[in-house]
Amino acid sequence: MSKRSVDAVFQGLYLLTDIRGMLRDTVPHHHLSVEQKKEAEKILGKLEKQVAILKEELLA
Amino acid sequence: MSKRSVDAVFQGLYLLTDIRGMLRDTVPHHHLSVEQKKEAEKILGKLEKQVAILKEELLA
Amino acid sequence: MNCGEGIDTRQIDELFINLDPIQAGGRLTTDAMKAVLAYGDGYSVCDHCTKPFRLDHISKPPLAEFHRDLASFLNMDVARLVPGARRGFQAVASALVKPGDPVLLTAYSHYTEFLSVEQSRGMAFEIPANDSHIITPDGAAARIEEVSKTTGKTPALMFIEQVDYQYGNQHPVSDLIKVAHQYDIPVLCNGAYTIGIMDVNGKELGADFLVGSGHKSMAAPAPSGVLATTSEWAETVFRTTGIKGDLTGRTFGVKEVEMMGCTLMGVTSVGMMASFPHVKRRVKEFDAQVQYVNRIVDALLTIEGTKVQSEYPRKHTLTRMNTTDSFDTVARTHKKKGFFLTSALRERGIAGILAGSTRVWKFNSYGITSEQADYIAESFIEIAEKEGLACSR
Amino acid sequence: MNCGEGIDTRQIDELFINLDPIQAGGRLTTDAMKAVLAYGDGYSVCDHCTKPFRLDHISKPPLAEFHRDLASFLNMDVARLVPGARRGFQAVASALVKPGDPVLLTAYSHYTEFLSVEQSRGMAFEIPANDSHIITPDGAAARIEEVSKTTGKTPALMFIEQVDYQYGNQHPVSDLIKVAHQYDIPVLCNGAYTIGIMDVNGKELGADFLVGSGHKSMAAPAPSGVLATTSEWAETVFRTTGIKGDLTGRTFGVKEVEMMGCTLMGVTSVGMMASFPHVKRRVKEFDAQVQYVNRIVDALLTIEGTKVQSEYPRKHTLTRMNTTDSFDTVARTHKKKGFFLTSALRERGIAGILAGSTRVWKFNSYGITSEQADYIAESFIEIAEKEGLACSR
Repeated sequence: MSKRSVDAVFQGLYLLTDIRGMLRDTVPHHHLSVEQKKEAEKILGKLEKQVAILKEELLA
Repeated sequence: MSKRSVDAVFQGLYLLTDIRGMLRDTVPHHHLSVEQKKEAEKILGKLEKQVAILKEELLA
Repeated sequence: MNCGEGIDTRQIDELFINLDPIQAGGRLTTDAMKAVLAYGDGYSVCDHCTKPFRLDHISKPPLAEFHRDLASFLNMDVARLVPGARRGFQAVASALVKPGDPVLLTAYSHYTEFLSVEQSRGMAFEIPANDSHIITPDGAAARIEEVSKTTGKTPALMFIEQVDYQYGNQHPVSDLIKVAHQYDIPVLCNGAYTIGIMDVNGKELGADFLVGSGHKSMAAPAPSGVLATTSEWAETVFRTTGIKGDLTGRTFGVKEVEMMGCTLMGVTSVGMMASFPHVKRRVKEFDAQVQYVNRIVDALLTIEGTKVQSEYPRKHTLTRMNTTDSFDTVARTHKKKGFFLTSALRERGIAGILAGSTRVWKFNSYGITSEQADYIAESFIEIAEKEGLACSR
Repeated sequence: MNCGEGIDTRQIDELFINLDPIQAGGRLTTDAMKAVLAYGDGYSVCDHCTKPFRLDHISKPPLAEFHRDLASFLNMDVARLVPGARRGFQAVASALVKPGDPVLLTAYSHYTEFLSVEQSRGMAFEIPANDSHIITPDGAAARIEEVSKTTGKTPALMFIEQVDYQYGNQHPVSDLIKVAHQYDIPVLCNGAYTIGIMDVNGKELGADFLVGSGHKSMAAPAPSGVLATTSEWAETVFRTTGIKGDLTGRTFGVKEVEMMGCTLMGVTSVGMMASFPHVKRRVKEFDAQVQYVNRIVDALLTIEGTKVQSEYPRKHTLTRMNTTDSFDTVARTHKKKGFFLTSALRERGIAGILAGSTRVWKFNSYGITSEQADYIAESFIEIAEKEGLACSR
């Protein structure tokens, strides 16, 4: 089994949920503060890593 | 408001859910068929696009 | 974008400030969202269910601990999860009210409280409100006396709302309970608009039963809720089954009759539980929320002809306005008619007020930030001024 | 990986073939997963609720249509969503059973059916099973005669399981209902293990009430379910409220007493609805599922000493095995004791059988593929052979 890909799917879902939470916090204009932007950058960076793991695990 | 980023978050969540469904269908070994691999590749490609949109929208 | 055939993706809370009267306190925390996606499957919390096979005994996920924490959070002895506050009312009424029994409710009791009485075949009697839309101890005492006399029975149960759904007013629960207890009437305090939003202390209130709503005020999916009680009443409302299979001799362990056994076996209980640490923190920050709603109401009151029908200054975020003499005068000639107001709000990213309302309408600003409060306040004034209404700011 | 403080992410269905007896049919479809994440918030389906303000009238998301489709899918006249099958039993018992009324159940009735009788203060009488663990029309007739004589009353209601939770056996529902109707006894058919998995035709069965479970067999989150009935009985079990606020004169519109008004106002109803198109298709493919379970049972039966306690060949995927004379003989000396079997299965990526079971245990293979069926069958034999049990393949 590929526990690594399962973990990556959940991590990915959770990271996107964090972005979703950020969008909710900033309705209606979604103006992110400098800090929020930093946070979003970090989250999206991590998300890219999970996508890379999934490619590695599933497409190999 | 950034409807585009909201859509991207949901699209991203849905695409990861499709991958999750694929992992569920193939327990316990997650051996994907050629077709499933193709499908997974398509999904992960779309997912990368959504992540790119989010970067564009949120980090600009 | 669909999530299933013909089901549009819901994005209200991602795109708008949502002032919906019943939705504001039930919006999920991000932790709850994560829990919901991990525990969506039916019976998802039952993986590690062992003897005695009951939801509140499951330790992984930590439901047993959550049940204990909930009771202590409410300062009550015992708590159970229920599929919505209404199912808590139903359980208590079913256990306490016999056919023909008089039951006291208030002029602002929710329809589900009435339904629970109707289902138990009790007789409903309302305690009136005073002119300020508050249920008073004197009113309660007078009604108890009257109902006891006319029916020849002491009421079997009294329902009171800590904050009611019509005005969002706070009622003197502790004093109301004292009155009821003088007549030995047990009291169910309906905390659907308070538990999970404000600090609620059951023992301090003197409540025999406290009922809260997960989806209304505890940032949880529907249907969910909590019924908490004292050790004394737990024996009645959480009594375990005594029925037996007459041929097989089967008995059914520690399952509780009024709970119908286990209640929330998946996404609902885990959603509530994931939000709970946040809920415990947010009840301490309710004062800020009250400031924000007052800022919005104050802005609305600068619009000539506008009245607030809820108690003022506001003590709760659920608020009832009357704009018959302000926004409704615009509606009479506006090409969008009564829809101009909610449509103008929507253009500004504000949703949740019943579409078409310009006379009496409610909003609930729970969960907003200080900036959002200012933005909402400013938006109302902007709309009013644009439509030529006089504003006194 | 946590989803909320102290709540571990659940990955059973991503990592294992899950044979859990109660979970197999409640596993979400991917559409339901998407719906669950879009509609997680409390009261999420109420955005467009307008007059007459009832869940089954909401057209966006298409709950009104879903209610109609559900009734037609079951070939019944009216259907309502309920928070679990148990709440369907409760509604029917509450509407039909008066204190002291005799009620018929079967030797395999679920505990929640008993609880519904207990809550209505009825008296429970079981219809016995025959030696093949089937409830028979003759047995039912004899019991009706006997109970009517001893209690002096015709039973107010009869519960029957289409497929029971103990053996997963199919009972002759249509014939049982014919018997009950000869005595004018209304019948509730419990389809918790059939509705959403097998084709169920209420009118063909002659059922007065059909109850299904969303989280057990309709790929839906918990708690969810369906109660369907005929036009005749709808007037009783879905009667609308008649209670009135005696001072305010308030009435409560079309809210249904036994439903406690609206039932599933969010993630649960939308989850059910998102899975529904898939459910409609999958009931047509049940034969394949029956083939797969028989393949697994056949493999198990090649292990010397193994018995199947359910009817055989299997007609349903829920199956009860007895391995006291096979796997349990290993357990007696194995260093992992009774846990060797479930542990060996787990190592092979198979989960869901009660940990430590080696005597009588149940599994439910619903939802697997042909390849997975072979893999499970092979795994059991492999484990048996590894532990030195004789296999006749």
